[in-house]
Amino acid sequence: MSQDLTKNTKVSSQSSKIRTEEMILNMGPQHPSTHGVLRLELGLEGEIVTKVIPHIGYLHRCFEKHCEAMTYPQVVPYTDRMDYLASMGNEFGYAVAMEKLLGIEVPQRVEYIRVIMAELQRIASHLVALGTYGADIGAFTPFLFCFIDREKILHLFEITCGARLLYNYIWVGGLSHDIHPDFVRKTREFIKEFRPNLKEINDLLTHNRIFIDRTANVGVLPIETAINFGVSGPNLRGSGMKWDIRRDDPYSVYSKLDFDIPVGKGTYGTTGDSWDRYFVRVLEMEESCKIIEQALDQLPEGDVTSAIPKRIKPNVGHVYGRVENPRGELGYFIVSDGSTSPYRVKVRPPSFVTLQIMDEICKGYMVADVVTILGSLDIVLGEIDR
Amino acid sequence: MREYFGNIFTALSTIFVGMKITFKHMFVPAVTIQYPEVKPELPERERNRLYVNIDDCIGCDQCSRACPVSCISIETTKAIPGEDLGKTSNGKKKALWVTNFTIDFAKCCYCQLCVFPCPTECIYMTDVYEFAEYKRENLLYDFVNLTHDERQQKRDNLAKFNAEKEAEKLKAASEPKPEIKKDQPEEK
Amino acid sequence: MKKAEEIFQLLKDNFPDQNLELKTDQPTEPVILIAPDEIEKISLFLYKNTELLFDSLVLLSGVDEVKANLISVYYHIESTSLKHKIVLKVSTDRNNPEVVSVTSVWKGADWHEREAYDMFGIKFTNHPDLRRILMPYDWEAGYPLRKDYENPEFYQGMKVPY
Amino acid sequence: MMYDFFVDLFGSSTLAGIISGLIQAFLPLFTFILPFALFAVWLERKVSAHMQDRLGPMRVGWHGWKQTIADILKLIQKEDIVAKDNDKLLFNIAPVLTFAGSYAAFAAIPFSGYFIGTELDLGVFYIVAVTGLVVAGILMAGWASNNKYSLLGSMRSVAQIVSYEIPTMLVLLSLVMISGTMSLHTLSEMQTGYIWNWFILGGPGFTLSKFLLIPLMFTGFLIIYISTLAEVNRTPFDIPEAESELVSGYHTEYSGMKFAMFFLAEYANMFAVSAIVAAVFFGGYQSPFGYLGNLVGAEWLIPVEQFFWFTAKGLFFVFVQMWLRWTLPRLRVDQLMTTSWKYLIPIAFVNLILIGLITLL
Repeated sequence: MSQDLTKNTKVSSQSSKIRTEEMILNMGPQHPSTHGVLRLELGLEGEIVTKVIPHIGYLHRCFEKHCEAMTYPQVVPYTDRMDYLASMGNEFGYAVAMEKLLGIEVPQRVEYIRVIMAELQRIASHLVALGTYGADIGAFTPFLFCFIDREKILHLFEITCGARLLYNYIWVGGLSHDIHPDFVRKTREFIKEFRPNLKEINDLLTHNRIFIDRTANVGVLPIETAINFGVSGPNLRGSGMKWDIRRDDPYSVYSKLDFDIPVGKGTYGTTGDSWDRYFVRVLEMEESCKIIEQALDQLPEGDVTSAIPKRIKPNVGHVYGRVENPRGELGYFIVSDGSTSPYRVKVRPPSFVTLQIMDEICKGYMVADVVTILGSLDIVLGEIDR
Repeated sequence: MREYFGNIFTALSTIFVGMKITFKHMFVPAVTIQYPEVKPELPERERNRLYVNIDDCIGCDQCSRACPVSCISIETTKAIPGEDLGKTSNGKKKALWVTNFTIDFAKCCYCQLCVFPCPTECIYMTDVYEFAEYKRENLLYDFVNLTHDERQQKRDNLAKFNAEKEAEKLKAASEPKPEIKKDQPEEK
Repeated sequence: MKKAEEIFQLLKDNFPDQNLELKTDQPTEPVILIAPDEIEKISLFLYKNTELLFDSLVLLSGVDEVKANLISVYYHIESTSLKHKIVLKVSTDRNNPEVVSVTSVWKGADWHEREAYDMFGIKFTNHPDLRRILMPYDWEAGYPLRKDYENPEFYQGMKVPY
Repeated sequence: MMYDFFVDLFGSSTLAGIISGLIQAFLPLFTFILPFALFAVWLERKVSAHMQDRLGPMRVGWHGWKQTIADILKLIQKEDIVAKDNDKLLFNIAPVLTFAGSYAAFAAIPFSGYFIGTELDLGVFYIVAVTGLVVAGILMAGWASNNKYSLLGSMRSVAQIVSYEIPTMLVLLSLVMISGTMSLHTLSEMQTGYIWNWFILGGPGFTLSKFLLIPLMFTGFLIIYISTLAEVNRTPFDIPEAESELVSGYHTEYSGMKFAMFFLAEYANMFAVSAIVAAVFFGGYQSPFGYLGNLVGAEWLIPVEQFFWFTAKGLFFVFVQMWLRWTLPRLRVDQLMTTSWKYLIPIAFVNLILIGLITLL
């Protein structure tokens, strides 16, 4: 590390009399707005950022190594712990990949319940993204308003599978429990309550002039850069790209459901700025509500555990299964050697890919903007470090 | 010029809208509860501390094998012939003394994977969530209702029985061959 | 939208002297095997060719094939405009794994390659900043995702298996 | 009075002078500023809690009113951590200086017609000048901490306070032009009587100029309120201690009682600036509708009522400060400068000129 410091400590030639040095500011691993244990090494000229070097790995829990010692069903609780704000999505991705590898058809009811859960999880995850983004920028109240609504979703999960954060609910070939008898009614009630609450958050934060000033035209991510870096999910859509795995590579029953893919339009600034990325999430929550309502209407009857294999022992081969997680494309690359435990599990964590662009889009902005940009990317360190 | 006053207007009006919302919320009843006095209502499927009904346990070790974090450790001792262990509540015959059944809740990840394979439904999750401890050792729960001496006695019984059998086998080994084959499956 | 066979044929036509191989016996994904030195060239072609336009590297994963004494790298690439995808595979010697970096084609490969280096010790030549990424920078006990990896007793004076 | 008593007691006028001076200096601290700061911290917590559908502190005393007392007791007991590379002298002086700045401002604040620390002819000027001391304290704290976050925070703070003093001064100047005095006591006395005599409603008298002044006075009030918000580092201008960027800015390295001094200074300052706003625009300690004391013929009631009205007005503005804090995000440092130099200062200046023209009428 010390090499980097000396290499980049350059004397600027702007004014010949005053000798200025680049200041290295170490942001994190303990910092209120790095969204976990991320360390950013910032080079500063005054308050202007000249470089950002992210250092990750503080939360490394050897997920991939662990998987090699687990049987296939035992991996599911471990996937929960990657993106801990979207555990349902993680399990869904693993189930999709494994079912592709095993060639299992799962019952329709299972697929619908999975979609409902994944979309509820998407709302919950985006609520945290919105709330923490507000808190990053200094508005603390929307954070708690968001958490009130998230709490209701967590309650829905709790009545279904008994856990609030780490569910172990979506299994390979099925679900651990059928939904609770009250689930459908409570979900409908939640969506009815949620829509006005979302409008309130919009009034309080999204369209607030100070918020717009802080986020519009900050951290503009051009669409070509985003694709070249492999950025996905709301961050890519914020740049104006209509790309959604749910639509472009449909899995489960998403092809039967009708929903829009919101994209950033540069309402208050340039397309692909922080505000666009933020607002795509707001719009996505509304789309998720629409999906949940349709899925609840179409929910078929049936057994949810019938297709769960007694013993999972796939053939030799490898598979890449992916889903649209709240943070983007979550993929599992599973290599099987024909035994009961995976030979290799490699995860494509959306945040891991997204965090790479920090240096690209932070240059020339201020320290406060680094926080804004990092917040708008909505990373979860649990899945970056795995 | 128009933009200048437009900025002032939007700034003030959006601030005013925001203030209206927060003011309204001052009169909304709180959603939080005073926790230790008021407890949250837990749904029926709540997944918290595991409980093992040891009377029903047949010592099949399935939960231990399903556990992804290896927090369940089971030691079983075969019952010697003549001992009657009774039946479980769903009619399975017990053939093993469970001499050790500990769950380390410091390791447990509350995934419920151990609950499903249990043939007698004797391991299940309860809604007890207040069991923090100052020492990790205290989180090691022992579910066996036998005393230390009783466990040792079971082990000794088996060892004695095995020794007797071994002696018998040795005696048999000195005799003609076919009888050994007969003994082997029992030994498993 | 092109099928794997078509993509393979296109590659074959443009790189006649290359030792390319299409494997479709895998249950779900067809794989094109490429030599480790040529991956950058072929990637650039896949990226630039107007019929292919593979503009996005989805995933780069190392796999330790200990039985064959090989270390392989899988590239899952995708075209966001033409919506087709393909898997490339590169196998290299396990004792001295070296692969040409594709960061000049897809910038997103940067951290993926660092991770593969961190976990398998694959040296990506031409990589701008090949350091460890998830493990500590001064981790000296080898590459953890290799099948024969063993934890060290001590790291910086701290006992590792606690 | 106190002086005479001590002269009798000690027989020495010097010693008596020192002791009575000390007592007079510390009396407001223990009778008003400390209790107020404790109350304000509690209020802040409760206001924020209720705005966020929470309960806030509920355990210590009724609705947790003793919570801040417990907190201060805790802070006093805490270890005073001084890092190895801190500039020890500056590090220790900084909190004292910051607190002194906000504390000294209370000397000239007219709590009632009868109770006022020192009746300065330059009251307005004095308060603005003495709160400038806070800047020095903050800069010292940031520099002496030898911490990059603290340094950034304190530099931001200095830039902010210096730029926002200008609109504050311009608005106060316009008031001085109307009233012809800089004494807060005289200013308050001028607004005596009823609500329509307040300067926010054009000041005393019923002339054409009064009605012309009303919109200008509202503008002036908004400007001074916004800029005082910035001067006391409250949201949306809390960038010196922006907790999401700079952890907590200039007081990151402080702990224990020194941190408590910064903390108290912040809340004392909140009241000080609210008091100025109340004194110059909202009739100071004057009741909006006559005095009960006059009505029942109890003269002694009037100072009490005046004190009540003044604190109530001050507290109301403190409440609005909190309300804003829990509603708004914070600005960036360049936007902060834009707000001051491009919006507040030109408008305040035009306002000043217009008020000057009207007073010529």
